[in-house]
Amino acid sequence: MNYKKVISSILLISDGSIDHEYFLENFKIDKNKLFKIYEEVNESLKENELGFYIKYNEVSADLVTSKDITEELKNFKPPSVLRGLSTPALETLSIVAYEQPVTKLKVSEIRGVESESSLKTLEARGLIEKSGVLDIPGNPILYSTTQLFLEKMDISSIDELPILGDYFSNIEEE
Amino acid sequence: MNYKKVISSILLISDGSIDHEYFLENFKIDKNKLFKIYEEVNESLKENELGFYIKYNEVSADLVTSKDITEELKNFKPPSVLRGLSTPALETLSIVAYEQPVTKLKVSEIRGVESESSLKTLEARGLIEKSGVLDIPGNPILYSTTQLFLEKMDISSIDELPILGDYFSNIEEE
Amino acid sequence: MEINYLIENLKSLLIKYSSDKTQVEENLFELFSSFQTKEGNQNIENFAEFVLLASSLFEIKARRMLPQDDDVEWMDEVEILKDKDLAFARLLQFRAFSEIGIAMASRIKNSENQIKAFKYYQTKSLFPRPDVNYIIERDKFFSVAKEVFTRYKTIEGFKHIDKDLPDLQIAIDQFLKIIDSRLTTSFEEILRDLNSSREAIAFFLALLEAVRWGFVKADQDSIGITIEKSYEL
Repeated sequence: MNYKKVISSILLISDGSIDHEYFLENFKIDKNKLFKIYEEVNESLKENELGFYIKYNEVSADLVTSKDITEELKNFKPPSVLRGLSTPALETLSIVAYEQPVTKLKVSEIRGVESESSLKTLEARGLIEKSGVLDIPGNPILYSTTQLFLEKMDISSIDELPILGDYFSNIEEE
Repeated sequence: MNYKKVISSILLISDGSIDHEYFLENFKIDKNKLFKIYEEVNESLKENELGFYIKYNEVSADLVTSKDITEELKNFKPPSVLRGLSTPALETLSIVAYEQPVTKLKVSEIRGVESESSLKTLEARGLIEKSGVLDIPGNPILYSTTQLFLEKMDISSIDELPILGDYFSNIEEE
Repeated sequence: MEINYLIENLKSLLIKYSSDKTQVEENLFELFSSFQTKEGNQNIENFAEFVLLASSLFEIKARRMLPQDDDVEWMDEVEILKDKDLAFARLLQFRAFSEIGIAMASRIKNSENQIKAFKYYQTKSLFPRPDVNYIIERDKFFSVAKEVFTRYKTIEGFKHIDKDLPDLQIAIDQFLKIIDSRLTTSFEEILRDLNSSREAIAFFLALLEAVRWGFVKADQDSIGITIEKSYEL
Protein backbone atom coordinates (compact mmCIF):
# COMPACT_ATOMS: atom_id res chain seq x y z
CA MET A 1 0.00 0.00 0.00
CA ASN A 2 1.08 3.52 -0.69
CA TYR A 3 1.02 4.84 2.85
CA LYS A 4 1.86 8.39 1.87
CA LYS A 5 -1.16 8.52 -0.40
CA VAL A 6 -3.63 6.88 1.94
CA ILE A 7 -2.51 8.68 5.09
CA SER A 8 -2.55 12.09 3.44
CA SER A 9 -6.06 11.56 2.12
CA ILE A 10 -7.38 10.23 5.41
CA LEU A 11 -6.03 13.36 7.07
CA LEU A 12 -7.83 15.41 4.41
CA ILE A 13 -11.28 13.94 4.94
CA SER A 14 -11.12 13.30 8.65
CA ASP A 15 -13.27 15.32 10.95
CA GLY A 16 -10.63 16.82 13.19
CA SER A 17 -7.19 15.43 14.00
CA ILE A 18 -6.38 11.73 13.89
CA ASP A 19 -4.58 9.89 16.66
CA HIS A 20 -1.33 8.26 15.54
CA GLU A 21 -2.65 5.16 17.22
CA TYR A 22 -5.24 4.81 14.47
CA PHE A 23 -2.60 4.56 11.74
CA LEU A 24 -0.26 2.40 13.80
CA GLU A 25 -2.98 -0.16 14.42
CA ASN A 26 -4.52 -0.19 10.98
CA PHE A 27 -1.33 -0.15 8.94
CA LYS A 28 0.84 -2.18 11.30
CA ILE A 29 3.64 0.35 11.11
CA ASP A 30 5.66 1.82 13.96
CA LYS A 31 5.74 5.41 15.13
CA ASN A 32 9.11 6.14 13.52
CA LYS A 33 7.85 5.04 10.17
CA LEU A 34 4.65 7.04 10.61
CA PHE A 35 6.50 10.23 11.53
CA LYS A 36 8.77 9.66 8.55
CA ILE A 37 5.72 9.53 6.30
CA TYR A 38 4.40 12.76 7.80
CA GLU A 39 7.74 14.38 7.16
CA GLU A 40 7.87 13.12 3.58
CA VAL A 41 4.41 14.55 2.92
CA ASN A 42 5.43 17.84 4.49
CA GLU A 43 8.59 18.07 2.42
CA SER A 44 6.61 17.50 -0.76
CA LEU A 45 4.07 20.12 0.20
CA LYS A 46 6.73 22.63 1.10
CA GLU A 47 8.89 22.08 -1.96
CA ASN A 48 5.88 22.54 -4.19
CA GLU A 49 4.71 25.62 -2.37
CA LEU A 50 1.33 24.33 -1.34
CA GLY A 51 -0.20 26.31 1.48
CA PHE A 52 -0.72 23.54 4.03
CA TYR A 53 1.10 20.83 5.95
CA ILE A 54 0.63 17.99 8.43
CA LYS A 55 0.78 19.39 11.90
CA TYR A 56 1.41 16.73 14.52
CA ASN A 57 2.33 16.39 18.16
CA GLU A 58 2.95 13.37 20.35
CA VAL A 59 -0.65 12.21 20.07
CA SER A 60 -2.30 13.19 16.82
CA ALA A 61 -1.98 14.76 13.37
CA ASP A 62 -4.06 16.94 11.06
CA LEU A 63 -3.74 18.88 7.82
CA VAL A 64 -3.67 22.62 8.52
CA THR A 65 -2.85 25.78 6.58
CA SER A 66 0.53 27.48 6.98
CA LYS A 67 0.74 30.47 9.25
CA ASP A 68 2.28 32.73 6.63
CA ILE A 69 -0.93 33.01 4.60
CA THR A 70 -3.32 33.76 7.44
CA GLU A 71 -4.15 37.18 6.03
CA GLU A 72 -5.14 35.81 2.63
CA LEU A 73 -7.41 33.21 4.19
CA LYS A 74 -9.30 35.50 6.49
CA ASN A 75 -12.55 35.15 4.54
CA PHE A 76 -12.48 31.45 5.26
CA LYS A 77 -11.51 31.61 8.86
CA PRO A 78 -14.18 30.08 11.07
CA PRO A 79 -15.43 32.28 13.89
CA SER A 80 -13.08 32.23 16.84
CA VAL A 81 -14.00 30.08 19.79
CA LEU A 82 -13.13 33.18 21.83
CA ARG A 83 -15.56 35.45 20.03
CA GLY A 84 -17.33 37.58 22.59
CA LEU A 85 -15.83 35.76 25.57
CA SER A 86 -15.48 38.24 28.40
CA THR A 87 -12.50 38.60 30.71
CA PRO A 88 -14.46 36.84 33.49
CA ALA A 89 -15.01 33.86 31.18
CA LEU A 90 -11.28 33.75 30.37
CA GLU A 91 -10.44 33.89 34.06
CA THR A 92 -12.79 31.00 34.65
CA LEU A 93 -11.23 29.07 31.78
CA SER A 94 -7.76 29.49 33.21
CA ILE A 95 -8.94 28.32 36.63
CA VAL A 96 -10.58 25.21 35.17
CA ALA A 97 -7.47 24.53 33.08
CA TYR A 98 -5.07 24.63 35.99
CA GLU A 99 -7.24 23.32 38.80
CA GLN A 100 -9.10 20.61 36.93
CA PRO A 101 -11.14 18.69 37.80
CA VAL A 102 -12.73 21.51 39.72
CA THR A 103 -16.17 22.31 41.13
CA LYS A 104 -18.21 25.43 40.50
CA LEU A 105 -17.79 26.34 44.16
CA LYS A 106 -14.02 26.23 43.98
CA VAL A 107 -14.00 28.37 40.84
CA SER A 108 -16.35 30.87 42.46
CA GLU A 109 -14.22 30.92 45.57
CA ILE A 110 -11.05 31.67 43.68
CA ARG A 111 -12.69 34.36 41.58
CA GLY A 112 -14.62 35.79 44.48
CA VAL A 113 -17.81 35.87 42.43
CA GLU A 114 -20.51 33.42 41.43
CA SER A 115 -19.23 31.70 38.32
CA GLU A 116 -22.12 29.66 37.03
CA SER A 117 -22.80 31.71 33.93
CA SER A 118 -19.13 31.78 32.93
CA LEU A 119 -18.95 28.00 33.30
CA LYS A 120 -22.09 27.61 31.20
CA THR A 121 -20.73 29.87 28.50
CA LEU A 122 -17.47 27.92 28.37
CA GLU A 123 -19.33 24.64 28.31
CA ALA A 124 -21.56 25.82 25.47
CA ARG A 125 -18.40 26.78 23.57
CA GLY A 126 -17.07 23.27 24.05
CA LEU A 127 -13.98 24.47 25.93
CA ILE A 128 -14.90 22.77 29.21
CA GLU A 129 -17.14 19.83 30.10
CA LYS A 130 -18.61 18.09 33.08
CA SER A 131 -16.17 15.34 33.92
CA GLY A 132 -17.67 13.72 36.98
CA VAL A 133 -18.84 14.46 40.48
CA LEU A 134 -16.97 14.96 43.71
CA ASP A 135 -17.42 12.17 46.22
CA ILE A 136 -18.74 14.34 49.03
CA PRO A 137 -22.30 15.02 50.19
CA GLY A 138 -24.22 16.84 47.49
CA ASN A 139 -21.97 15.39 44.81
CA PRO A 140 -20.92 18.67 43.21
CA ILE A 141 -20.16 18.48 39.50
CA LEU A 142 -16.54 18.54 38.43
CA TYR A 143 -15.44 20.48 35.36
CA SER A 144 -12.46 19.79 33.12
CA THR A 145 -11.16 21.17 29.86
CA THR A 146 -11.99 19.37 26.61
CA GLN A 147 -10.10 17.97 23.64
CA LEU A 148 -11.12 21.13 21.75
CA PHE A 149 -9.40 23.21 24.42
CA LEU A 150 -6.16 21.24 23.95
CA GLU A 151 -6.37 21.69 20.19
CA LYS A 152 -6.99 25.39 20.53
CA MET A 153 -4.11 25.73 22.98
CA ASP A 154 -1.98 23.75 20.57
CA ILE A 155 -0.93 21.17 23.15
CA SER A 156 -1.49 17.43 23.31
CA SER A 157 -2.27 17.08 27.01
CA ILE A 158 -2.90 19.32 29.98
CA ASP A 159 0.53 18.36 31.27
CA GLU A 160 1.88 20.62 28.54
CA LEU A 161 0.21 23.72 29.92
CA PRO A 162 2.87 26.26 30.78
CA ILE A 163 3.89 26.24 34.42
CA LEU A 164 2.00 28.96 36.26
CA GLY A 165 5.14 30.75 37.24
CA ASP A 166 6.17 31.22 33.63
CA TYR A 167 3.29 33.55 33.00
CA PHE A 168 4.31 36.12 35.53
CA SER A 169 7.52 35.64 37.36
CA ASN A 170 7.13 39.30 38.29
CA ILE A 171 4.41 38.89 40.88
CA GLU A 172 6.79 37.80 43.60
CA GLU A 173 8.89 40.86 43.18
CA GLU A 174 6.01 43.17 43.90
CA MET B 1 0.86 36.83 -3.84
CA ASN B 2 1.72 33.18 -4.20
CA TYR B 3 -1.50 32.05 -5.90
CA LYS B 4 -0.64 28.40 -5.81
CA LYS B 5 -0.18 28.52 -2.08
CA VAL B 6 -3.27 30.56 -1.33
CA ILE B 7 -5.64 28.83 -3.74
CA SER B 8 -4.58 25.35 -2.68
CA SER B 9 -5.15 26.16 0.96
CA ILE B 10 -8.50 27.85 0.35
CA LEU B 11 -9.60 24.68 -1.39
CA LEU B 12 -8.32 22.70 1.59
CA ILE B 13 -10.40 24.52 4.18
CA SER B 14 -13.52 25.31 2.19
CA ASP B 15 -16.81 23.70 3.10
CA GLY B 16 -17.76 22.40 -0.32
CA SER B 17 -16.51 23.48 -3.72
CA ILE B 18 -15.46 27.01 -4.53
CA ASP B 19 -16.75 28.84 -7.60
CA HIS B 20 -13.97 29.92 -9.96
CA GLU B 21 -15.67 33.29 -9.86
CA TYR B 22 -14.48 33.75 -6.30
CA PHE B 23 -10.81 33.45 -7.28
CA LEU B 24 -11.22 35.44 -10.48
CA GLU B 25 -12.80 38.35 -8.65
CA ASN B 26 -10.65 38.33 -5.58
CA PHE B 27 -7.30 37.70 -7.20
CA LYS B 28 -7.91 39.59 -10.47
CA ILE B 29 -6.70 36.73 -12.60
CA ASP B 30 -8.33 35.23 -15.67
CA LYS B 31 -9.75 31.78 -16.06
CA ASN B 32 -6.78 30.49 -18.10
CA LYS B 33 -4.40 31.50 -15.40
CA LEU B 34 -6.62 29.96 -12.72
CA PHE B 35 -6.88 26.63 -14.52
CA LYS B 36 -3.13 26.67 -15.02
CA ILE B 37 -2.71 27.05 -11.27
CA TYR B 38 -5.07 24.14 -10.63
CA GLU B 39 -3.02 22.04 -13.04
CA GLU B 40 0.24 23.03 -11.42
CA VAL B 41 -1.10 22.04 -8.00
CA ASN B 42 -2.37 18.76 -9.40
CA GLU B 43 0.96 17.96 -10.98
CA SER B 44 2.75 18.59 -7.71
CA LEU B 45 0.28 16.43 -5.83
CA LYS B 46 0.51 13.62 -8.33
CA GLU B 47 4.29 13.65 -8.65
CA ASN B 48 4.61 13.46 -4.90
CA GLU B 49 2.03 10.74 -4.56
CA LEU B 50 -0.35 12.56 -2.28
CA GLY B 51 -3.82 11.09 -2.13
CA PHE B 52 -5.89 14.03 -3.31
CA TYR B 53 -6.26 16.49 -6.19
CA ILE B 54 -8.21 19.52 -7.35
CA LYS B 55 -11.32 18.36 -9.13
CA TYR B 56 -12.85 21.11 -11.22
CA ASN B 57 -15.46 21.65 -13.88
CA GLU B 58 -16.59 24.78 -15.71
CA VAL B 59 -18.05 26.31 -12.57
CA SER B 60 -16.19 25.31 -9.44
CA ALA B 61 -13.31 23.41 -7.85
CA ASP B 62 -12.70 21.32 -4.74
CA LEU B 63 -9.88 19.32 -3.23
CA VAL B 64 -10.98 15.68 -3.28
CA THR B 65 -9.42 12.29 -2.62
CA SER B 66 -7.97 10.42 -5.61
CA LYS B 67 -10.15 7.79 -7.19
CA ASP B 68 -7.47 5.11 -7.13
CA ILE B 69 -7.47 4.89 -3.35
CA THR B 70 -11.23 4.78 -2.86
CA GLU B 71 -11.01 1.09 -2.02
CA GLU B 72 -8.37 1.60 0.65
CA LEU B 73 -10.33 4.44 2.15
CA LYS B 74 -13.38 2.27 2.40
CA ASN B 75 -11.42 -0.16 4.50
CA PHE B 76 -9.99 2.56 6.67
CA LYS B 77 -12.84 4.80 7.50
CA PRO B 78 -11.34 7.81 9.20
CA PRO B 79 -12.27 7.79 12.85
CA SER B 80 -14.18 10.70 14.22
CA VAL B 81 -12.72 12.65 17.05
CA LEU B 82 -16.12 13.40 18.49
CA ARG B 83 -17.24 9.86 19.00
CA GLY B 84 -20.11 10.89 21.17
CA LEU B 85 -21.89 14.13 20.67
CA SER B 86 -20.41 17.04 22.54
CA THR B 87 -22.63 19.36 24.56
CA PRO B 88 -22.49 22.05 21.85
CA ALA B 89 -23.55 19.48 19.26
CA LEU B 90 -26.35 18.20 21.49
CA GLU B 91 -27.54 21.74 22.11
CA THR B 92 -27.60 22.42 18.39
CA LEU B 93 -29.31 19.14 17.66
CA SER B 94 -32.02 19.82 20.21
CA ILE B 95 -32.70 23.25 18.74
CA VAL B 96 -32.96 21.85 15.22
CA ALA B 97 -35.22 19.08 16.49
CA TYR B 98 -37.63 21.40 18.25
CA GLU B 99 -37.51 24.41 15.96
CA GLN B 100 -37.20 22.75 12.57
CA PRO B 101 -36.97 23.86 9.88
CA VAL B 102 -34.54 26.40 11.28
CA THR B 103 -31.75 28.62 9.97
CA LYS B 104 -28.18 28.75 11.22
CA LEU B 105 -28.83 32.28 12.47
CA LYS B 106 -31.77 31.25 14.61
CA VAL B 107 -29.80 28.37 16.08
CA SER B 108 -26.91 30.70 16.88
CA GLU B 109 -29.34 33.17 18.41
CA ILE B 110 -30.91 30.62 20.70
CA ARG B 111 -27.58 29.17 21.76
CA GLY B 112 -25.99 32.56 22.04
CA VAL B 113 -22.93 31.43 20.09
CA GLU B 114 -21.97 30.94 16.47
CA SER B 115 -23.15 27.43 15.63
CA GLU B 116 -21.78 26.75 12.17
CA SER B 117 -19.33 24.06 13.14
CA SER B 118 -21.88 22.20 15.25
CA LEU B 119 -24.31 22.20 12.33
CA LYS B 120 -21.55 20.85 10.10
CA THR B 121 -20.74 18.12 12.58
CA LEU B 122 -24.37 17.07 12.83
CA GLU B 123 -24.81 17.21 9.08
CA ALA B 124 -21.69 15.13 8.53
CA ARG B 125 -23.07 12.55 10.95
CA GLY B 126 -26.33 12.46 9.03
CA LEU B 127 -28.43 13.67 11.97
CA ILE B 128 -29.60 16.85 10.28
CA GLU B 129 -29.88 17.92 6.66
CA LYS B 130 -30.51 20.97 4.55
CA SER B 131 -34.23 20.98 3.92
CA GLY B 132 -34.78 24.14 1.93
CA VAL B 133 -34.22 27.86 2.01
CA LEU B 134 -36.11 30.63 3.72
CA ASP B 135 -37.91 32.96 1.36
CA ILE B 136 -36.29 36.16 2.56
CA PRO B 137 -33.37 38.15 1.13
CA GLY B 138 -30.20 36.07 1.25
CA ASN B 139 -32.19 32.84 1.20
CA PRO B 140 -30.71 31.35 4.35
CA ILE B 141 -30.56 27.56 4.41
CA LEU B 142 -33.05 25.70 6.58
CA TYR B 143 -32.02 22.66 8.56
CA SER B 144 -34.19 19.77 9.69
CA THR B 145 -33.54 16.47 11.42
CA THR B 146 -33.20 13.29 9.36
CA GLN B 147 -34.61 9.81 9.41
CA LEU B 148 -31.39 8.70 11.11
CA PHE B 149 -32.12 11.08 13.95
CA LEU B 150 -35.55 9.52 14.44
CA GLU B 151 -33.94 6.09 14.45
CA LYS B 152 -31.35 7.12 16.99
CA MET B 153 -34.04 8.61 19.19
CA ASP B 154 -36.17 5.54 18.65
CA ILE B 155 -39.23 7.51 17.62
CA SER B 156 -41.17 7.42 14.37
CA SER B 157 -41.86 11.11 13.88
CA ILE B 158 -40.76 14.37 15.40
CA ASP B 159 -44.25 14.79 16.83
CA GLU B 160 -43.23 12.15 19.33
CA LEU B 161 -40.59 14.37 20.89
CA PRO B 162 -41.69 15.13 24.43
CA ILE B 163 -43.18 18.55 24.89
CA LEU B 164 -40.77 20.76 26.71
CA GLY B 165 -43.60 22.42 28.56
CA ASP B 166 -43.23 25.98 29.65
CA TYR B 167 -39.75 26.31 28.33
CA PHE B 168 -40.72 25.74 24.80
CA SER B 169 -44.22 27.19 24.55
CA ASN B 170 -43.13 30.54 25.89
CA ILE B 171 -40.62 31.03 23.18
CA GLU B 172 -43.19 31.13 20.46
CA GLU B 173 -45.05 33.85 22.26
CA GLU B 174 -42.02 36.06 22.32
CA MET C 1 -22.18 65.95 29.18
CA GLU C 2 -23.87 62.97 30.76
CA ILE C 3 -20.95 60.78 29.93
CA ASN C 4 -18.55 63.21 31.54
CA TYR C 5 -20.59 63.12 34.68
CA LEU C 6 -20.51 59.36 34.69
CA ILE C 7 -16.79 59.27 34.14
CA GLU C 8 -16.34 61.70 37.02
CA ASN C 9 -18.33 59.38 39.20
CA LEU C 10 -16.39 56.35 38.13
CA LYS C 11 -13.19 58.19 38.82
CA SER C 12 -14.24 58.87 42.36
CA LEU C 13 -15.08 55.24 42.75
CA LEU C 14 -11.64 54.34 41.56
CA ILE C 15 -9.44 56.87 43.21
CA LYS C 16 -11.19 58.38 46.18
CA TYR C 17 -11.40 55.06 47.82
CA SER C 18 -12.46 55.20 51.37
CA SER C 19 -12.85 52.37 53.81
CA ASP C 20 -16.02 54.17 54.76
CA LYS C 21 -18.58 52.15 52.90
CA THR C 22 -21.03 55.00 52.69
CA GLN C 23 -18.71 56.89 50.37
CA VAL C 24 -18.85 54.11 47.81
CA GLU C 25 -22.55 53.73 48.33
CA GLU C 26 -23.14 57.41 47.79
CA ASN C 27 -21.19 57.34 44.60
CA LEU C 28 -23.17 54.42 43.31
CA PHE C 29 -26.41 56.03 44.39
CA GLU C 30 -25.54 59.17 42.48
CA LEU C 31 -24.56 57.14 39.48
CA PHE C 32 -27.86 55.32 39.42
CA SER C 33 -29.86 58.46 40.17
CA SER C 34 -28.38 60.04 37.12
CA PHE C 35 -29.86 57.26 35.02
CA GLN C 36 -33.26 57.73 36.53
CA THR C 37 -33.36 61.41 35.72
CA LYS C 38 -32.75 60.49 32.12
CA GLU C 39 -36.22 59.07 31.84
CA GLY C 40 -37.13 57.93 28.38
CA ASN C 41 -33.60 58.30 27.18
CA GLN C 42 -33.13 56.74 23.80
CA ASN C 43 -29.61 55.81 24.67
CA ILE C 44 -30.81 53.50 27.36
CA GLU C 45 -28.68 50.71 25.89
CA ASN C 46 -25.53 52.73 26.29
CA PHE C 47 -26.48 53.47 29.82
CA ALA C 48 -27.26 49.87 30.53
CA GLU C 49 -23.81 49.04 29.29
CA PHE C 50 -22.44 51.73 31.49
CA VAL C 51 -24.22 50.42 34.55
CA LEU C 52 -22.76 47.05 33.77
CA LEU C 53 -19.27 48.46 33.53
CA ALA C 54 -19.81 50.56 36.62
CA SER C 55 -20.83 47.51 38.55
CA SER C 56 -17.79 45.63 37.26
CA LEU C 57 -15.62 48.47 38.43
CA PHE C 58 -17.38 48.43 41.73
CA GLU C 59 -16.77 44.72 41.94
CA ILE C 60 -13.08 45.16 41.27
CA LYS C 61 -13.10 47.90 43.80
CA ALA C 62 -14.82 45.72 46.29
CA ARG C 63 -12.18 43.08 45.86
CA ARG C 64 -9.56 45.61 46.91
CA MET C 65 -7.57 44.86 43.81
CA LEU C 66 -6.23 48.34 43.51
CA PRO C 67 -3.17 49.46 45.36
CA GLN C 68 -4.10 52.14 47.85
CA ASP C 69 -2.07 54.95 49.30
CA ASP C 70 1.17 54.32 51.07
CA ASP C 71 -0.43 53.13 54.26
CA VAL C 72 -1.44 49.83 52.60
CA GLU C 73 -4.90 50.06 53.90
CA TRP C 74 -6.06 46.86 52.31
CA MET C 75 -3.75 44.83 54.50
CA ASP C 76 -5.73 45.93 57.51
CA GLU C 77 -8.85 44.80 55.87
CA VAL C 78 -7.49 41.44 54.96
CA GLU C 79 -6.67 41.10 58.64
CA ILE C 80 -10.34 41.25 59.40
CA LEU C 81 -10.85 38.03 57.55
CA LYS C 82 -10.51 34.92 59.65
CA ASP C 83 -7.69 33.47 57.70
CA LYS C 84 -5.43 36.21 56.48
CA ASP C 85 -3.02 33.98 54.68
CA LEU C 86 -5.73 32.18 52.85
CA ALA C 87 -7.30 35.43 51.77
CA PHE C 88 -3.97 36.71 50.55
CA ALA C 89 -3.26 33.50 48.70
CA ARG C 90 -6.62 33.77 47.01
CA LEU C 91 -5.97 37.32 46.05
CA LEU C 92 -2.73 36.31 44.41
CA GLN C 93 -4.41 33.30 42.89
CA PHE C 94 -7.12 35.47 41.41
CA ARG C 95 -4.64 37.94 39.98
CA ALA C 96 -2.73 35.05 38.52
CA PHE C 97 -5.68 33.44 36.82
CA SER C 98 -6.96 36.70 35.52
CA GLU C 99 -3.67 37.29 33.77
CA ILE C 100 -3.31 33.70 32.63
CA GLY C 101 -6.77 33.86 31.09
CA ILE C 102 -5.59 36.66 28.86
CA ALA C 103 -2.32 34.89 28.05
CA MET C 104 -4.26 31.76 27.13
CA ALA C 105 -6.59 33.75 24.93
CA SER C 106 -3.71 35.15 22.91
CA ARG C 107 -2.29 31.68 22.52
CA ILE C 108 -5.62 30.37 21.28
CA LYS C 109 -5.96 33.28 18.86
CA ASN C 110 -2.55 32.47 17.50
CA SER C 111 -3.30 28.79 16.99
CA GLU C 112 -6.55 29.68 15.23
CA ASN C 113 -4.45 31.24 12.49
CA GLN C 114 -3.90 27.73 11.25
CA ILE C 115 -7.10 26.53 9.69
CA LYS C 116 -7.91 22.85 9.50
CA ALA C 117 -8.93 20.92 6.44
CA PHE C 118 -12.67 20.58 6.28
CA LYS C 119 -13.55 17.82 3.83
CA TYR C 120 -15.53 15.51 6.04
CA TYR C 121 -18.54 15.80 3.76
CA GLN C 122 -16.59 13.86 1.16
CA THR C 123 -16.89 10.74 3.23
CA LYS C 124 -20.56 10.78 2.32
CA SER C 125 -19.73 9.65 -1.18
CA LEU C 126 -17.24 7.13 0.14
CA PHE C 127 -19.54 5.54 2.65
CA PRO C 128 -23.32 5.29 2.44
CA ARG C 129 -23.61 6.95 5.79
CA PRO C 130 -20.92 8.28 8.09
CA ASP C 131 -20.12 5.31 10.22
CA VAL C 132 -19.53 7.00 13.50
CA ASN C 133 -20.20 5.11 16.65
CA TYR C 134 -22.28 7.20 18.92
CA ILE C 135 -25.54 6.99 20.71
CA ILE C 136 -27.88 9.75 21.66
CA GLU C 137 -28.84 9.39 25.25
CA ARG C 138 -32.47 10.38 25.27
CA ASP C 139 -32.49 11.72 28.79
CA LYS C 140 -29.39 13.77 28.19
CA PHE C 141 -30.79 15.04 24.92
CA PHE C 142 -33.95 16.27 26.59
CA SER C 143 -32.22 17.78 29.56
CA VAL C 144 -29.88 19.67 27.22
CA ALA C 145 -32.88 20.82 25.18
CA LYS C 146 -34.65 21.99 28.29
CA GLU C 147 -31.58 23.82 29.49
CA VAL C 148 -30.90 25.56 26.23
CA PHE C 149 -34.46 26.78 25.84
CA THR C 150 -34.63 27.88 29.44
CA ARG C 151 -31.49 29.84 28.85
CA TYR C 152 -32.98 31.35 25.73
CA LYS C 153 -36.03 32.37 27.71
CA THR C 154 -33.88 34.16 30.21
CA ILE C 155 -31.32 35.28 27.70
CA GLU C 156 -31.78 38.91 28.73
CA GLY C 157 -30.25 37.88 32.02
CA PHE C 158 -26.87 37.06 30.65
CA LYS C 159 -26.74 38.77 27.32
CA HIS C 160 -23.77 40.73 28.56
CA ILE C 161 -21.64 37.63 28.29
CA ASP C 162 -21.62 37.87 24.54
CA LYS C 163 -22.23 41.55 24.31
CA ASP C 164 -19.86 43.29 22.04
CA LEU C 165 -18.10 45.31 24.67
CA PRO C 166 -15.04 47.30 23.72
CA ASP C 167 -12.12 44.95 23.28
CA LEU C 168 -10.29 45.35 26.54
CA GLN C 169 -7.14 43.67 25.30
CA ILE C 170 -6.82 46.14 22.43
CA ALA C 171 -7.50 49.04 24.76
CA ILE C 172 -4.84 47.78 27.18
CA ASP C 173 -2.31 47.42 24.37
CA GLN C 174 -3.05 50.92 23.10
CA PHE C 175 -3.05 52.33 26.56
CA LEU C 176 0.34 50.83 27.40
CA LYS C 177 1.70 52.06 24.08
CA ILE C 178 0.68 55.60 24.97
CA ILE C 179 2.22 55.28 28.42
CA ASP C 180 5.41 53.90 26.90
CA SER C 181 5.71 56.86 24.59
CA ARG C 182 4.72 59.58 27.06
CA LEU C 183 5.94 58.02 30.33
CA THR C 184 3.80 60.50 32.22
CA THR C 185 0.36 61.60 31.15
CA SER C 186 -3.09 62.09 32.54
CA PHE C 187 -6.34 60.34 31.99
CA GLU C 188 -7.85 63.57 30.75
CA GLU C 189 -5.11 63.88 28.16
CA ILE C 190 -5.80 60.38 26.91
CA LEU C 191 -9.54 61.08 26.77
CA ARG C 192 -8.92 64.07 24.54
CA ASP C 193 -7.61 61.83 21.77
CA LEU C 194 -10.59 59.48 21.86
CA ASN C 195 -13.63 59.63 19.65
CA SER C 196 -16.37 57.85 21.53
CA SER C 197 -17.65 57.11 24.98
CA ARG C 198 -17.10 53.42 24.28
CA GLU C 199 -13.42 54.04 23.77
CA ALA C 200 -13.34 56.11 26.94
CA ILE C 201 -14.86 53.25 28.87
CA ALA C 202 -12.41 50.79 27.35
CA PHE C 203 -9.48 53.03 28.24
CA PHE C 204 -10.78 53.51 31.73
CA LEU C 205 -10.93 49.76 32.17
CA ALA C 206 -7.49 49.51 30.60
CA LEU C 207 -6.23 51.99 33.17
CA LEU C 208 -7.68 49.86 35.95
CA GLU C 209 -6.08 46.74 34.56
CA ALA C 210 -2.74 48.46 34.10
CA VAL C 211 -2.81 49.73 37.67
CA ARG C 212 -3.81 46.32 38.86
CA TRP C 213 -0.92 44.68 37.07
CA GLY C 214 1.47 47.29 38.30
CA PHE C 215 2.37 48.58 34.85
CA VAL C 216 1.46 52.12 35.80
CA LYS C 217 0.85 54.23 38.85
CA ALA C 218 -2.16 56.49 39.00
CA ASP C 219 -2.75 59.41 41.33
CA GLN C 220 -5.63 61.77 41.54
CA ASP C 221 -5.29 65.40 42.45
CA SER C 222 -7.53 68.41 41.97
CA ILE C 223 -6.77 68.51 38.26
CA GLY C 224 -7.38 64.90 37.36
CA ILE C 225 -5.72 61.52 37.25
CA THR C 226 -1.98 61.53 36.66
CA ILE C 227 -0.65 58.35 35.16
CA GLU C 228 2.96 57.37 35.37
CA LYS C 229 4.82 54.42 33.95
CA SER C 230 5.92 52.03 36.64
CA TYR C 231 9.49 50.76 36.51
CA GLU C 232 9.18 48.25 39.28
CA LEU C 233 8.37 45.31 37.05
